[in-house]
Amino acid sequence: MKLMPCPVNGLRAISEFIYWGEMRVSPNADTCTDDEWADYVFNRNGSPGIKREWWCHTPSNTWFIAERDTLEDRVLRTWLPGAEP
Amino acid sequence: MFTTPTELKSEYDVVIIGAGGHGLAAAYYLARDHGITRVAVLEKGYIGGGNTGRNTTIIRSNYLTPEGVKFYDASVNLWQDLSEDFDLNLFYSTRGHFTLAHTDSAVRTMRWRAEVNKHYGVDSELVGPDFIKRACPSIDISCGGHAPILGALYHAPGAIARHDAVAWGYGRGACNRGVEIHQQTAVTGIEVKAGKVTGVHTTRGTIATSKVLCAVAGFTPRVTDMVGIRTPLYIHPLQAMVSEPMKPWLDQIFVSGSLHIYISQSARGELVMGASLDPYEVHSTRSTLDFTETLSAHMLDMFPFLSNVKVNRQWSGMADMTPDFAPIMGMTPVEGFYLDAGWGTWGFKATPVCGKTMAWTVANNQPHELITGFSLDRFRNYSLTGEKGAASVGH
Amino acid sequence: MSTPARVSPLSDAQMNDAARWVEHEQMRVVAAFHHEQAASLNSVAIGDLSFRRRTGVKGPGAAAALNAAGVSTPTQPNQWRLSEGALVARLGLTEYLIEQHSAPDAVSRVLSLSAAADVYPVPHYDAALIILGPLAADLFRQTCSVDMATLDASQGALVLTSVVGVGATVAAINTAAGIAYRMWFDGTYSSYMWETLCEIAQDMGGGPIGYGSLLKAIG
Amino acid sequence: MSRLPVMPDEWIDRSRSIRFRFEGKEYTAFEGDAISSALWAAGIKTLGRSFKYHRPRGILSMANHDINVMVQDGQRHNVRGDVIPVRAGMDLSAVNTWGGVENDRARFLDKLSAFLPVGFYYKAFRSKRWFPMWERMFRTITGLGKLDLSTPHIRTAKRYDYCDVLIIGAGPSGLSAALAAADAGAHVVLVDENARAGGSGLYQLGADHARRDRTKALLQSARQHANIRILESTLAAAWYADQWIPLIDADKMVKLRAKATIVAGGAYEQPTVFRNNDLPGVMLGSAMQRLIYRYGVQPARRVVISTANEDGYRLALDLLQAGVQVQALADLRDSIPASAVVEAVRQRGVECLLSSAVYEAHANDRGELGAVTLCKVRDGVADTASAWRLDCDGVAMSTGWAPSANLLYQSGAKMRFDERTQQFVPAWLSEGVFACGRVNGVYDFDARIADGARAGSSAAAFALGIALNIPAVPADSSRPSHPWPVIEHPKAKNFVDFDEDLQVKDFANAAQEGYDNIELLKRYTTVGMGPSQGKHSNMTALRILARLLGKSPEQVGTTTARPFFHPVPMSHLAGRGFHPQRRSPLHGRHAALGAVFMPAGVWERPEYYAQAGKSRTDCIHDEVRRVRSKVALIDVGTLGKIEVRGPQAAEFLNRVYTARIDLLKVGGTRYAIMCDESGVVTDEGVIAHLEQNVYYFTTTTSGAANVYREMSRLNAEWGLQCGIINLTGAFASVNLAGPDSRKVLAPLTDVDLSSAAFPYLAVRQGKIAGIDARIMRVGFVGEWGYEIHVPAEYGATLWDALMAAGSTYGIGPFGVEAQRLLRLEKGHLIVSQDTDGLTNPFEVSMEWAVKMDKPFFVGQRSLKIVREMPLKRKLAGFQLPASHSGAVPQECHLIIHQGEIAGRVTSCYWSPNLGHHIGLAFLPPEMCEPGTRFQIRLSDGSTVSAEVCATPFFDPENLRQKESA
Repeated sequence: MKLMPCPVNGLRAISEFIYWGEMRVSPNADTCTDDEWADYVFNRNGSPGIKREWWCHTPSNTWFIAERDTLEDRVLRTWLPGAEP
Repeated sequence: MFTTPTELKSEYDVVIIGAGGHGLAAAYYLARDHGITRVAVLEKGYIGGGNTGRNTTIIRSNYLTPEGVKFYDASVNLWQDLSEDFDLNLFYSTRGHFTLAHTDSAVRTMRWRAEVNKHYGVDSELVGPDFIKRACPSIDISCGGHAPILGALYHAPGAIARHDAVAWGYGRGACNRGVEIHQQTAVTGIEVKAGKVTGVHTTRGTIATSKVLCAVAGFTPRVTDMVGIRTPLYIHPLQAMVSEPMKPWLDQIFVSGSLHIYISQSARGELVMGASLDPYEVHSTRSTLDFTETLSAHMLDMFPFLSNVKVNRQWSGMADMTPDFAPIMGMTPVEGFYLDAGWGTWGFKATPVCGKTMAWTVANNQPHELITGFSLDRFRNYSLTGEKGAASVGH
Repeated sequence: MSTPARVSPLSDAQMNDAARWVEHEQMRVVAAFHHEQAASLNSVAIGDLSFRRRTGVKGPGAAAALNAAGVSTPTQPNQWRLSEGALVARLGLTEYLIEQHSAPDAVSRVLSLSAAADVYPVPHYDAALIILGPLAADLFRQTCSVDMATLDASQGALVLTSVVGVGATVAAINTAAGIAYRMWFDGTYSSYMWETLCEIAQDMGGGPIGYGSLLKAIG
Repeated sequence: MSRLPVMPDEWIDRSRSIRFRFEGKEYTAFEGDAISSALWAAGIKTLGRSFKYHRPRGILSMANHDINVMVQDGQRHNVRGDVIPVRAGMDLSAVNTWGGVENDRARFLDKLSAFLPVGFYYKAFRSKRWFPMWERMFRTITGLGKLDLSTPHIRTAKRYDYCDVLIIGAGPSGLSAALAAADAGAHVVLVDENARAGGSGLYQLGADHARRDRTKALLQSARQHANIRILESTLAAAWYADQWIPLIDADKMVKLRAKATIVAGGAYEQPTVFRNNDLPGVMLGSAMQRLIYRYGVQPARRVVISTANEDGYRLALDLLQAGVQVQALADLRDSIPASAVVEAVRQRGVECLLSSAVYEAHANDRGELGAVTLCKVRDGVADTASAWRLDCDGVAMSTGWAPSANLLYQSGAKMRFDERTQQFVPAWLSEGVFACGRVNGVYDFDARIADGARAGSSAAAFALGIALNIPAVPADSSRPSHPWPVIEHPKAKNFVDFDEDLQVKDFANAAQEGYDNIELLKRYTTVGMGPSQGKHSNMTALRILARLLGKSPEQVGTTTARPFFHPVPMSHLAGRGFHPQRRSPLHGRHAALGAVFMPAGVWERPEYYAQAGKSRTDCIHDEVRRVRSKVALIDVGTLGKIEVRGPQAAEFLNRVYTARIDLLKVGGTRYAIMCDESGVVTDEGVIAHLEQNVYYFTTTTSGAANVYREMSRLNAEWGLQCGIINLTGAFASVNLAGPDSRKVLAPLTDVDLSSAAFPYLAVRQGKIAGIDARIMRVGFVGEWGYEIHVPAEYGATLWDALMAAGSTYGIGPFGVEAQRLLRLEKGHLIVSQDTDGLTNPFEVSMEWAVKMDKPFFVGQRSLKIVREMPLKRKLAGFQLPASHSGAVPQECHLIIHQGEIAGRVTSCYWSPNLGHHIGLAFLPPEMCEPGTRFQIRLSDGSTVSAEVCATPFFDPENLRQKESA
């Protein structure tokens, strides 16, 4: 089974984790247009590449960021929010 | 038989990206129904090598929304005659399709689907455990006591077909009408001038054209990026596996939302089995062991006697998913760029009607009435289609 | 009014096989099971320690608050140690589980922690097991993807993982009966967990043991 | 009988005879015999029938990777006869025959084969009218073994295992690799699919004992090495990401996590393609050697060898030593390098013909091999003028090999075609993956052992992260495979794929039809799609296609190799099958009270409590009446229970819920809903402000896990100063409801229950029956009541105390169904039943719960957009006339207006308190005025007329929750 390095719990089987999706920064809700907001809510960066994603180690409820190559399914590095190496 | 064209021409009326079932069907109907034959189908791999050749070939029209039901029903009707159209046996085999409900909320959803289906003349019914047991006496209705079957949506017209043959049939039909299929030809870029498509760059040279149809399933985002269109599409692998051949014992198609499994038996006697989407984004067709483990465990809950059956082969395809589980079809903000995408896990069954409606849309440069509900801009004005309803209520 | 009875989350699951009960900390504990095998201790035995009182705290200020209360905390994440007669387990970075070990008051002392800033109490009304015997690590090889044999009890090694599909905290400890594993998990999974683990243990020639034999074994 | 004298390393125990049955006849075997070896020893040669033409088939490989001999063994089907050991009392029959292997009635298909070319089924029976009939016929003859529907659910002890270096294949190179890795300090697992380790080193001998001795020495050291575990009869079925390999043995799957993997699986010998190369008696040279050295069985009496490499000559010596008469040795090559082996064969007087091959095999009256026609052959074309016939009962095919590279391909290896060895060899291997021996293109015996040592050291260095000096490998000049082992024949039946009965011409036809890409060719001809996955056919197919296209094998490329390497039983994959299930701390109490449980996600909840002699509906209505008239108790412990504490707890909740939590006073509660970013309602709950900066709230049962997880994620993003604690499993909770609820609770608690001290929608903390409790006065069911939360370990004690205290007031339990009805009478919706995946708060009249003036909450911005759009639908209450009789609307029945779908029913019950049916339905906004009549269509197509009415249906003023004046 695929392994995922949790920043706190170390290398674990991917079945212990939940994938949330790519980190997305919302536009300023007060100043953005409706279209810009809809684009943020619905549209995604669907092409392969190196992405920063939210993952959670469920037994410990640890949320962290994984930088992952979605073409090769290779995890490059992981870190806790706000603690980017 | 196929003809393999040698050279790319410098110009075509229409360029179709992707020689899977959808792309070839569109080419076929463009030529047959609209007389448009200066068409190039560009394929980076080989004919039907994508999700067309990887899906589990289930054909049904028992969807939830009016848009969905009408659309797929049109597709099922087209299917019936393809074998004779193509002079090629597609093994279109009507087997009857059960979507099992293991919870009362799932039963509600099945009733909802049945009622909508019937309203549009589609043959579906909510049936109880006794009916299921009569149709397939070998099934364990209690599913090992873990998830008792409370009922099912029974869709008599549910069918299976030989997936490769569908691509080949459309491909041959298109070739015979003058369409060119260029395999091992990858698109590297799309020329857009003043918001209009003007050409296509490929690994074998550049082509001038004013109309491009994108029918590449899991590769769609890579192509839409070429024309700068944003979509909600996200790509997750969908896996499947097949057993060694055995004497036929399973006549129907069974799907279980709660156990996340589906199964049918092919004409070769193999059990064709699948499960739900992989839980995270991957853009390759790798296989995982976890998939076969979970699927087998759930399969044995329903059919314990499969214990000694051996799994021969597993594979995977890339499903292009949308937030509302409905496709994205038709025009786009870029003039001359047409999209047939978002087919996720259910594109095969829609092959004929997609080809027909997309051909019509490309030929007339306006969306065919059957696909207006699937336009890309529904995600701009918050008017998603309700298949999502089924998904969530079903949980 | 008399102190109310505590009920082990495992009692439903143990009811039918229980031969004798004793009471510890206001909780009925199975002293001995029917068909209990002394031999279990030579393969893998499963005992219920849910009666031991537990509590927890988490938050950036948790460690400081515990230390201030005289409870010393493990230096490493995912590590346990004994302190003030309690087992103090550090779960991840800033969460702690405190379980009464020899002295019952350690837990009450933590319970009475004044709600300091960045300290959040985490009640632990969960299930607690001990798995011991030469095949204990082997039981986990059928139930968990983490190799428990690599946990060093003398270092207070501990993992938060998934056992038969349920989130669990597993700690390696040394006992008179050799290396053993403590396991804590959400009590609402108790029946499923108990039945599943016992079935596997029995296939391996072991099974559940009552508190009687457990006490003898681990001292 | 054709048993040989005892062989030094034979697998059989001649002191132990076994009796078994095959096709109705009884036979004797020795312990350790494979089914095929036992039958062959008994002189039985027709052991199976082919998949498509039902041709008689005998032994092909004896190596587990052909399906000539597949038998039914009771409930086990498709059992590989060439490797599965005979057990006493087995009652076997060949699969895929009509009326037995000898007189298979389907053998007529062989005669029809001319009319059944490849892909014939695509061309045949395409008429819509005839297909179903034809298909029925097809479905009766298709498939192999027969599934026994009475097979029990077999649960296997699936397990995890770990090692530094996994080595697949315990032949000479694998053994040498294992020793090198183990000596370097690595923990090694060495697996071999054969019953015994040693591989070709113990049967491909050319009567050369040095080989055997060398191999046995390696094996001996490996068995004694503390760092090496040898697993025989164990198959590495696939390679998955991060060195994850399923090891399959007879009764379980071991999921092995390795740090490095060495593939040392050797190579499969490939059939020579000539007419009737599938007759029983024609087999691979290595199969003959396995029969001799493993089972002490003489493969035939008079053998013709078709060869193109030194292995054929080695085989000749092995045969001669086994007393077999070698009639002739036909070598495709026109010159052969001098070698000791060749010399030895010549000296034994064996006729060695160059530029020659078996042109055709002839069947005897039993349909088995009786003779061959030999020809001079140039580049696959026979000079029939030179043809001469030779009687024989055995033909050995030794013209080449294909590497066992499946797992290498799965691991992402890039392969290149090597001209000298005429096979694909690794050009690039993934990190931590290594190959040695034949699969690596090394054939010379000594070189294989050296190559193993190289791979072993390299793998150990990688796995342990240490530096080691890597031994060199001597050059190997052997040429094991012939580029064109294919002999054309006008009458065909020269088989390329034995699984699928594919002949040379089938490939020509396919290519001619335009299926001229290796993947298309595979799909159209189905080459390699059979159970042996092309191990004996893919390479030849590739050579044929390359010829047809005038390309090199390299240019044509191979097809993708997917798991599994060898078929794996579903029971092995499934293991025990874990199904986690949660139960409330009160489960035992419910069971004792006769609860009928229903699944609710991972939970089991009491649907209702059965009473002797009463229908389900009557029981539910009794429970409803008890709540309305007396007092009753329900377990609501499955609700999510979460606590948020800290200075910014209110701010946090303000952001995740749509309500103004910051305005909620200590001691108060508030109903609140939660939306996702698109403004869709995702969850609901009651939020209680327990103390300064301490909030405790409930979520839906199904939403609990997700809500907690998403809240944790949001705060990981926001970094607000508060802690989120999931108490779902830690607390038990019940709802005590009914007019007498206060009387029941009063004597048990120190909390002042007067409505002045404890008003509606307030929360209090205090003791009940000595238990610390959180008590909320909420009214989901519309009665005076208390929702009580206590530590899980006190749940049962609390339940008992309340039931005891309530006995004088006629208290009883009520279940989920009664609660659903009661809340409907109050018009309360249930998220995910009365809402769906697209429902926004305005569609369910929740404007009051959505504070758009807040600075921010999840979904707010989208709701600002949605609010400006016209509503598409609204949830409204409806009722049927009290006079209504007959069929009743059910949830999700449709509302039909002017022939179109106008909406749907989301809830509908008969209310015992109101005496008529009530429900909720989605309707077009213009149809939501009370009094509007509409039509509901039932499943049978009939329609029922209903009328929109205001909610709550029952006690609209909520008087029952207030102190009666």
